[in-house]
Amino acid sequence: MSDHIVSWKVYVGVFLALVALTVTTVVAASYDFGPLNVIVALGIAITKATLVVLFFMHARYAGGLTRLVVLSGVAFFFILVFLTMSDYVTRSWSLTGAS
Amino acid sequence: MPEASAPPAQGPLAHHFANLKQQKHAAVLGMWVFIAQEVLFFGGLFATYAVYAMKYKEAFEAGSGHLNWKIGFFNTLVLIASSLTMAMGVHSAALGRSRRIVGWLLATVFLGTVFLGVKYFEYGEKIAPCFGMGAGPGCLVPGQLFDASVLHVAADVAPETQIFYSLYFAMTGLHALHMIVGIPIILWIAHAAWKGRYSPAWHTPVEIVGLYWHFVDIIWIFLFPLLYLMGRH
Amino acid sequence: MNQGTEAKPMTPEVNTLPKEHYLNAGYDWKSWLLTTDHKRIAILYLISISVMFILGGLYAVLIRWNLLVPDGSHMSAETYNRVFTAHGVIMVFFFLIPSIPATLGNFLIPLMIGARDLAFPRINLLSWYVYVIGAAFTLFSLFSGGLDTGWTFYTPYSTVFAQSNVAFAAIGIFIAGFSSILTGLNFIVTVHTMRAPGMTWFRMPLFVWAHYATAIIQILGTPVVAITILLVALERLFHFGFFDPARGGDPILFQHLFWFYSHPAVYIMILPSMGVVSELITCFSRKRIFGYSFIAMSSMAIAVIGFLVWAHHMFVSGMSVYSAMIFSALTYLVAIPSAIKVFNWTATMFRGSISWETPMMYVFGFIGLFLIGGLTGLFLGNLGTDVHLTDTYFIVAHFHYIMVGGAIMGYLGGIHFWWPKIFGRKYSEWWGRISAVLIFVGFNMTFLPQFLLGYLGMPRRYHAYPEEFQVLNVLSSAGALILGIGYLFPSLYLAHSMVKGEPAGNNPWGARGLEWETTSPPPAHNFDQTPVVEDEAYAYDKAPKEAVVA
Amino acid sequence: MNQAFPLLPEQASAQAGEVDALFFFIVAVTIFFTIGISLVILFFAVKYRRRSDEDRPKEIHGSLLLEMVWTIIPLGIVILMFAWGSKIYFQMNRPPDDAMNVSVVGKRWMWKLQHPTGQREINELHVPVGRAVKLTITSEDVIHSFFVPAFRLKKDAVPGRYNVGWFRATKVGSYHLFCAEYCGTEHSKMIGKIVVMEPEDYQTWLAGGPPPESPVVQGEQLFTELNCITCHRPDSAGRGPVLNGIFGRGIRLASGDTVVADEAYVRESILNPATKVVAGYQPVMPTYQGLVSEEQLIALIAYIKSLQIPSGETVPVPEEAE
Repeated sequence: MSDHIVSWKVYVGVFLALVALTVTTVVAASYDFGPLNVIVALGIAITKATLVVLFFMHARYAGGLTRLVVLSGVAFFFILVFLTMSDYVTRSWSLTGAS
Repeated sequence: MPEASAPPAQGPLAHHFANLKQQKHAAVLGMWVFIAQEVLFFGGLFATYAVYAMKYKEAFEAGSGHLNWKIGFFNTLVLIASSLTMAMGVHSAALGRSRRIVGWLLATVFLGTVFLGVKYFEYGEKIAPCFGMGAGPGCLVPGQLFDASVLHVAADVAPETQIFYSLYFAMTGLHALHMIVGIPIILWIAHAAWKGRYSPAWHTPVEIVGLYWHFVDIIWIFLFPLLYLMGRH
Repeated sequence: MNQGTEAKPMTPEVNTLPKEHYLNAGYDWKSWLLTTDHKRIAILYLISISVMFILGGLYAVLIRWNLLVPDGSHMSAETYNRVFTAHGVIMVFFFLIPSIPATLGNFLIPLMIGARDLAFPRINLLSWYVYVIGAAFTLFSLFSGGLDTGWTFYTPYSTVFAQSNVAFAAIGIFIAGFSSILTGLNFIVTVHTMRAPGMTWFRMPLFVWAHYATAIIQILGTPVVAITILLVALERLFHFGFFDPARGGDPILFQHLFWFYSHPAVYIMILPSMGVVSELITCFSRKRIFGYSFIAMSSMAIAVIGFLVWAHHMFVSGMSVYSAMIFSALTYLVAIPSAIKVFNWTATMFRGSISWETPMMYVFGFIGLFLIGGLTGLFLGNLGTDVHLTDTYFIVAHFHYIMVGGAIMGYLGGIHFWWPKIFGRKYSEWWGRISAVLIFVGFNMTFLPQFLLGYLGMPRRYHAYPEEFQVLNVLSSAGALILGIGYLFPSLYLAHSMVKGEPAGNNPWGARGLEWETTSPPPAHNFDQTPVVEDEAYAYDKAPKEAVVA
Repeated sequence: MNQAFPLLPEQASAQAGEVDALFFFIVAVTIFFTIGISLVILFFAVKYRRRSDEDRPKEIHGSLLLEMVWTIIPLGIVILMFAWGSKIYFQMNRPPDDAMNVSVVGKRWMWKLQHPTGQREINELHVPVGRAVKLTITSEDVIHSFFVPAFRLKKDAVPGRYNVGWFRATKVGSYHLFCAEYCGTEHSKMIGKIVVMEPEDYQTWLAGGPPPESPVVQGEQLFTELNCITCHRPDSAGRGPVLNGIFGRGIRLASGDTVVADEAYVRESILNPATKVVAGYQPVMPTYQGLVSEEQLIALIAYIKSLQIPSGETVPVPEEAE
């Protein structure tokens, strides 16, 4: 949607950032942060994905509509995951548990 | 605007659009909406992953630990690089440099093919033992032939590692399928660029195939840590 | 709106068809099968979904015939299971989901917003081919070994135990899903980018709003069921173990993923129907809609909240009690926007000028049946009563009231309303009203007894049943006969109208809206001049009197 | 129940009356709105019918006040319904402590039931009137659903897990038991009956027939036959944790988490022993997946439940966590 022309240097910069983050995630994975492992891995992945969406896919320069479309896709994915998880996480909080 | 009664299609402008700007807006928005759809398409698999990763933590770590993270790491770099070349292709298109578009798109195709080639060997390693070619244990294709002995897990965790490998094949397979669909389309657009069909005013096909390719890259950005790194620590 | 176009000379006594229109723009097979005209694609869809409706209807006849006797001696259990599965799969995936969007929506959205076509005409055609291929796969499965899983494909029955052709049907439904996604994508982009000058968001007909909301569900819901059904096929063919407890899988997870789409899918069926009702009720009350923005926003609210309620299908599955409470509360929230619509429609009629023509008869029918269908939903979103009623005939009756009483009444009302626009000809008003009444009576007779059956405890999908349920079942089957005859009439008099009907003129109902400002049938390019919109939707108070000639 | 044309289902459990009260409340709301709105529409349709083609009604655009009214009133009604329904649902999912435990296994196409005293029944369940009965429901193959309309009771039988339901029969008689979740060819034949008897009749019924082995006794035999006894010894010398008195208590796991040793945990520990290993023990136990049937599992669980700490002894129960 954008006719916004970005300097090629921006792309190379984003690429280098992505490489650096990939290395970070590999290094981070060799340490055990306990339950934080997943959060660290996903946090880095989300950062990388955001960089790709904003710069490579030009969402940064696009209108609000594009952002709305992207966000609704992501929001409905979270609805799917969170509401499904609401069952799995609370299942063991059984009312009948120990008797 | 109101005067035109179905103007004859001229150049890239389709008959039902008033002008190129409208056509471009529609095409790019269409691709974004398609990507939103794709998010939910892969989303079903990611949700499945989330449920089982929580339920079968140990099996998932064992399964993930057995995957070769170096291969995954290499492929991640290849795919990120292909995203860069794609972005540069779109950049060249916006500047109207047709020959450069072709060059960048071919580089993207090359990197995509490298990725798929690596994937081919990675799959082969897991599939070969199922058919007696690699001989011996280690068939990691889910199903009756699945054999978890190479994973060194307790006997009762073994069936659960099968879920991990089911997800591994479903997710990476679907991702690879998206690349296999994307590569011919990129070649087709490179061909059109070679013929000089694109200009700074109209290069939307390059732009939307770029969006698609970047999206495929994003999926991998999530697959890499979830599949390859969960069992490393 | 544009009064200049309205004032075109229109002979009051004898209408004639325009010399050139989209129907006579070409007669060879290519001009149909390779067309990119949204109006012709709508006709292609109309034909294919009508075939599916007849097929699904025949299966319904077999079901009601079998249930006449308690011992189920009319057919074997294997056959019966295949019959009700075929009925469900065909009606849900190949009739109801495409019904209004792919026919009326496809035909009318560009006309209503003053565009020459949808944004992606070729993708529109592609969606029809995808639909046909998906249907071919599914029909092949139904006729070669059949399918006996029920339309819900519950695991592990479908993945491990079923002795029928599950994989083929699953692939067919997977493919057909993309037809729905492509249609939705086209609508969203069209509404955003193709509106005529002056057609602001809040001047759009509510029919377009309803389809916009529907498209959101199609785009964000369908892919999830597509991937889920694909996993079922993978599990069936290659023994992946996603949902098989013997391999560590969880069958309840399948239900979550399945209903994430399949509950909102009900709104794919009912929202367009509500859009139709908003158009019809204004035209036949000759009034603006009461509370335009509330109706428009309630469509959007239904589309979004509709995604948050799916697990009310699973209250007895052993899911978490706490999670069940969340879903029950959210389910009750989605009742509110539906209620808002009904109240606003009723208020629209207040002090109107109401005529009782065939499409309006369907509107009366729709509101009555949708009220019952919607309100009986309160029993099923309720944690206390759902336990007893779920998986009984109460459910069957409830969703038929929504999907047949709601969606199909709206569909038929819409077809009757826009028929003169689509084919340029009138149909017999007398037969139209008779059939509408027959359908309404037959429908209630078929499905009201089923509420009682369900409350008494008759489970659904039973091939044979205890004797005390027979009286109600016979009553229901008798109603189905009347309903079937009711559906037969329109197919006859509409077919007659297509050939011999009197030309209708551009605007036989005196309706407002851009689609009535072009000829009937419209020209291939829709409008001679791109219309410019100056009024709000349904500006019946501004209609020039002379244009309103019946 | 053998009435030719019943209009209301029988109420034969403590729960039935409560469900029906809510049911009829919603029926009243449904009828009120259906009839009310339909009458208004018919009234409008007649009163404001088009008298001449020249009719041009005055425009009314809407009313914020009305919109608020018909948003808030329905909202209030549905909140009431939600709260009422949730209360009943909680009761349905919370069996009383004194309930007698009946195990239910669904199998295509029959119901296999077992009494706490060991009697087995197929497609029939005899219960005493007035006594709470807790059902532990599972399935051997596909999903079934245990449905007794007269008790307003329904619970899915899901393979691989235990679901719990309960009822307290209030009326002597014989009631339908249906399978409500479609399970294949003979789904409609997977029906049986619940026979509710006077307590003394129930005792007589129990006494009839061959003297059964209680699940505890069967479980004890299995415990020996499967060599569980070699590792799980009543003293702390075994390689596995001591099981005496373990049931119903919080257990600390090797992973640091805590679980309650309920039916689901014991079942999981038999089938997937390495998943949740008790802290301080090695994951050496082999899986019994495929070696024990659902009914044998139930017997084993019953036996483990019955194991009490011998009086006067303090057995080193695996680190207790509650």
